[in-house]
Amino acid sequence: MEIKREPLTDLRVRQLKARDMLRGNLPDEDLERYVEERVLTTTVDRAVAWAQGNSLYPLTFGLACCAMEQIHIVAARVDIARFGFEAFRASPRQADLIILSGRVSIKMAPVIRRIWDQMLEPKWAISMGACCSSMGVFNNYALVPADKFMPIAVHVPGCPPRPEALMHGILKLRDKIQGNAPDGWRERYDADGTEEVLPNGDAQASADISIFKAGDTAGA
Amino acid sequence: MPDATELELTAQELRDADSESVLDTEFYRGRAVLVANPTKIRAVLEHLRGKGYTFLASLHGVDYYPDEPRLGVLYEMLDRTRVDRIAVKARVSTDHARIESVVDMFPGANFPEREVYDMFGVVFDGHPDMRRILMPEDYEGHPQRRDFPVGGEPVLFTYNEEQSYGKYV
Amino acid sequence: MTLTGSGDTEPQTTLTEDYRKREESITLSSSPAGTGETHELLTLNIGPHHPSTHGVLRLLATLEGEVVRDIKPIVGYVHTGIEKTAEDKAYWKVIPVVERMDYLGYYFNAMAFCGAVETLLGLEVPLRAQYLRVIHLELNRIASHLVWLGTSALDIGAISMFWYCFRERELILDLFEMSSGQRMHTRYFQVGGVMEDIPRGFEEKLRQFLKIMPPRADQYADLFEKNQILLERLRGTGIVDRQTLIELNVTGPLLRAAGDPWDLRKAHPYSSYDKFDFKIPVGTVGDNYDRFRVRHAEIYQSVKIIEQAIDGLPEGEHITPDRKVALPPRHELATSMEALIHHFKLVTEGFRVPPGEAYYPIEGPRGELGCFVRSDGSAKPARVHMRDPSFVNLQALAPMVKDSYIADLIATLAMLDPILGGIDR
Amino acid sequence: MLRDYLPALVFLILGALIGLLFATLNLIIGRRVPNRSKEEPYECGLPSEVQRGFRFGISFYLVAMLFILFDIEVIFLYPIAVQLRAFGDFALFETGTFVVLLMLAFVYVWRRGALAWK
Repeated sequence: MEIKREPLTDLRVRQLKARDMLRGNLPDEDLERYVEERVLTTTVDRAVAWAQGNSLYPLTFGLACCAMEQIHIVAARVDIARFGFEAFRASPRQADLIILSGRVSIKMAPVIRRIWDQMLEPKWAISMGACCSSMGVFNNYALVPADKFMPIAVHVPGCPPRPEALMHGILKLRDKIQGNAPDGWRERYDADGTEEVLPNGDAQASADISIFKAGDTAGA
Repeated sequence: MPDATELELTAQELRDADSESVLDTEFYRGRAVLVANPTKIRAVLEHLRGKGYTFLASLHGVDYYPDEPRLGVLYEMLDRTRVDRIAVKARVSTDHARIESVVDMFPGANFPEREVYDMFGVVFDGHPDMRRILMPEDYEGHPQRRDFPVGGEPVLFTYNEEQSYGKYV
Repeated sequence: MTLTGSGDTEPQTTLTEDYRKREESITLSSSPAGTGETHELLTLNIGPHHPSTHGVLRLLATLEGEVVRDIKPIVGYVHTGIEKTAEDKAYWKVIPVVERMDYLGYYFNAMAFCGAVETLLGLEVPLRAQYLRVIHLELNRIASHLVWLGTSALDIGAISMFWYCFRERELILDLFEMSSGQRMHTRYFQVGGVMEDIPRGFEEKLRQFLKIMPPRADQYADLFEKNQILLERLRGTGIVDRQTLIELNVTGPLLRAAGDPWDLRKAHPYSSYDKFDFKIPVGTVGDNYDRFRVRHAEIYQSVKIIEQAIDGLPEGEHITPDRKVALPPRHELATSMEALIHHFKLVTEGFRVPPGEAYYPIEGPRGELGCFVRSDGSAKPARVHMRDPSFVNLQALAPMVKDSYIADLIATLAMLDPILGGIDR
Repeated sequence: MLRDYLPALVFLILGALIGLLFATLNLIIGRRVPNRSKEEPYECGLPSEVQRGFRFGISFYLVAMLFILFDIEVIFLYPIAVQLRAFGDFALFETGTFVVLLMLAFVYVWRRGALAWK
């Protein structure tokens, strides 16, 4: 069911096309393509995205103090079951969301990378807490920020973040999955140019990271 | 806590048994410390155990960086009947960082000794499983030593962007 | 005859390949204990990511069928180099770093560190601050026992216990948030006392909590005692006699469950614990069921301590009046020049501690938590070491589970209540 | 006569069809991103150490056999339990002897200690 879908250019062109289509003076093959792009694709993609977004199966994965707050989102007050995410799966084969709750040490980094590889697509990762996103309070030899070795979808700030903050992070991930991602703070405050350029350029460092050399293991 | 005089008595007893087993005694803020000769550490601990200090509360390493001999191994002993605490300190230098293990006397010292080896590089002779416990198995260097860099990434501010860009602290 | 894993040698990514090479270094020297016939021994990884290891603990279990012959805990998967970072910070900046070690007993870490620095400074903490510290310590002990009770009952199968325990823990975290503004790692303890006095509504909210806690604890008991499967799983498993536990330097509820009433709050009272009367729950047999009963009874005792502390809360300073150590109150800055100088000195460089060493042990929820601080006269500690009870108690896991089933291993590990943040520091 | 078996047939075909559909749908539509670690068995996040030539202890086999034995017994009871009133009290005695016989077997196995894990 390979669906050919050329990118729609800008808004104005789409509006004019829609008006022609409504007035019926869109040429045949244009009409054909127009309908094909509109009707068929959006429903399949949106339906799949809607299903995935609303039924994330998180992995029972806790590292350190943030795991305590992660447990709290399952408890009674900030109940994750309201959004349908309460089925915590223990095995990476059945989970599609890994919440890195805690500090990632250089001994744990390859383990997390392996669990991430063993999770089945589509899969997302939330890096919860300051230690995971940016080595937080412990900027030292023993820690690795998570996005050095894993593609992270949502960073939840806080040390540890409140359960409601993690809940907000998961809901923001749901919006991201369903296509209408809320724009980040850079777009909202048009602060482009402040992107942190990593020393080795690409944000997703490859899986083979040289984490075991002494002394300069900083930043892995 | 044993007060200063009792500390001196204990030190004197140890010296009678073996002249150079106790090098020095320190008494500061109610804490009695016996500075023992690293080669005689087992005899000192055995003697203290005889006196009633049967519980080895803690065993940890300290790096006295500027003054030699640099690496210190501290044993916090506890006498549970009289609720007394006394500490024994053994100082070893970095190039000859070896000391006898006390795991057969205090089985609870197994993990702490491995941690002191892992963090400071003090090898405990006679330890059943002398391997690193906290760092990855093949990690070179002993992180807790004072000359080991704290590591971590330099926080990139606009003012130090150029000089600290890509370098590691 | 033990089979260590070599697995097939088809090409791997460089990461797993060198990881595999490194894993080779774990040699299993233990010979199978008394198996008689040549049974196959399976080396199984109950590894860092496992639902019932209460954190990233890796157990290398040598199994013979369902029976555990030997177990080797491998730790270090959440090692954060906290003691190294603490050497790089001013004294009052070390508190938030040290609090994150044992992340269920954060008030205890802060108390141990502040106690050690106060003995080094020879500082006397005002009585009101001591009482406030006791209140928060005991609340934190209840919260830590609730997490233990909730998650370990979850491991053994009594899933509903989890929701009951975390309902009360939310109330306790509300109290922490009220007094210090943050649920966890509150940094409420300062060297010399507590950060701020408790707000107005704190007292009657605390009394409200103290009124509902004992009946709620009875509910946990009903959930546990009437569940025959749970009792069957806990009674008679993981027994270790008192003498082995003392030789392994085990302290805390594990030792008290084996019948030894050793509790530092009674044996070596600190921070005005001698002014409260409370009992020390002690077990008899020393099996998993006793460990549950000891910790469960400690919840009631903690409630009793808090009641006496809040009733007898004395008036007075909430922190030491010595301006060299404690920040002057804000309103004083506008008027007095010395306050401004002290404030500036404390905020920029922090206070200096005369050179010396101190070891300050306190009774944490898992055992004796002692903080060793060495100062070299500067404003940064030269060495901070935390003697963590879980790190030493973990060594007692091997004798507890030798020749028992895997199911008992899971129950014993749950009742051991290891906190990997404290173990790996 | 064949006609009144038609609903059972349709039910069978539909069941098989739907089952097959669910089983294969995932393979057809699912996005496949193979990587080396994904093929390896999941072993708590570590490179797997599964030894090829490992033989399980005999006790596992024994427990499996006993389970099958007593499980089949329960399966036989289902149809009777559903239509007990229709079969009348003859079926009651029949199942009674059936259960008692198996109870004897159970007691024998229990006394021989096969249930206690060695």
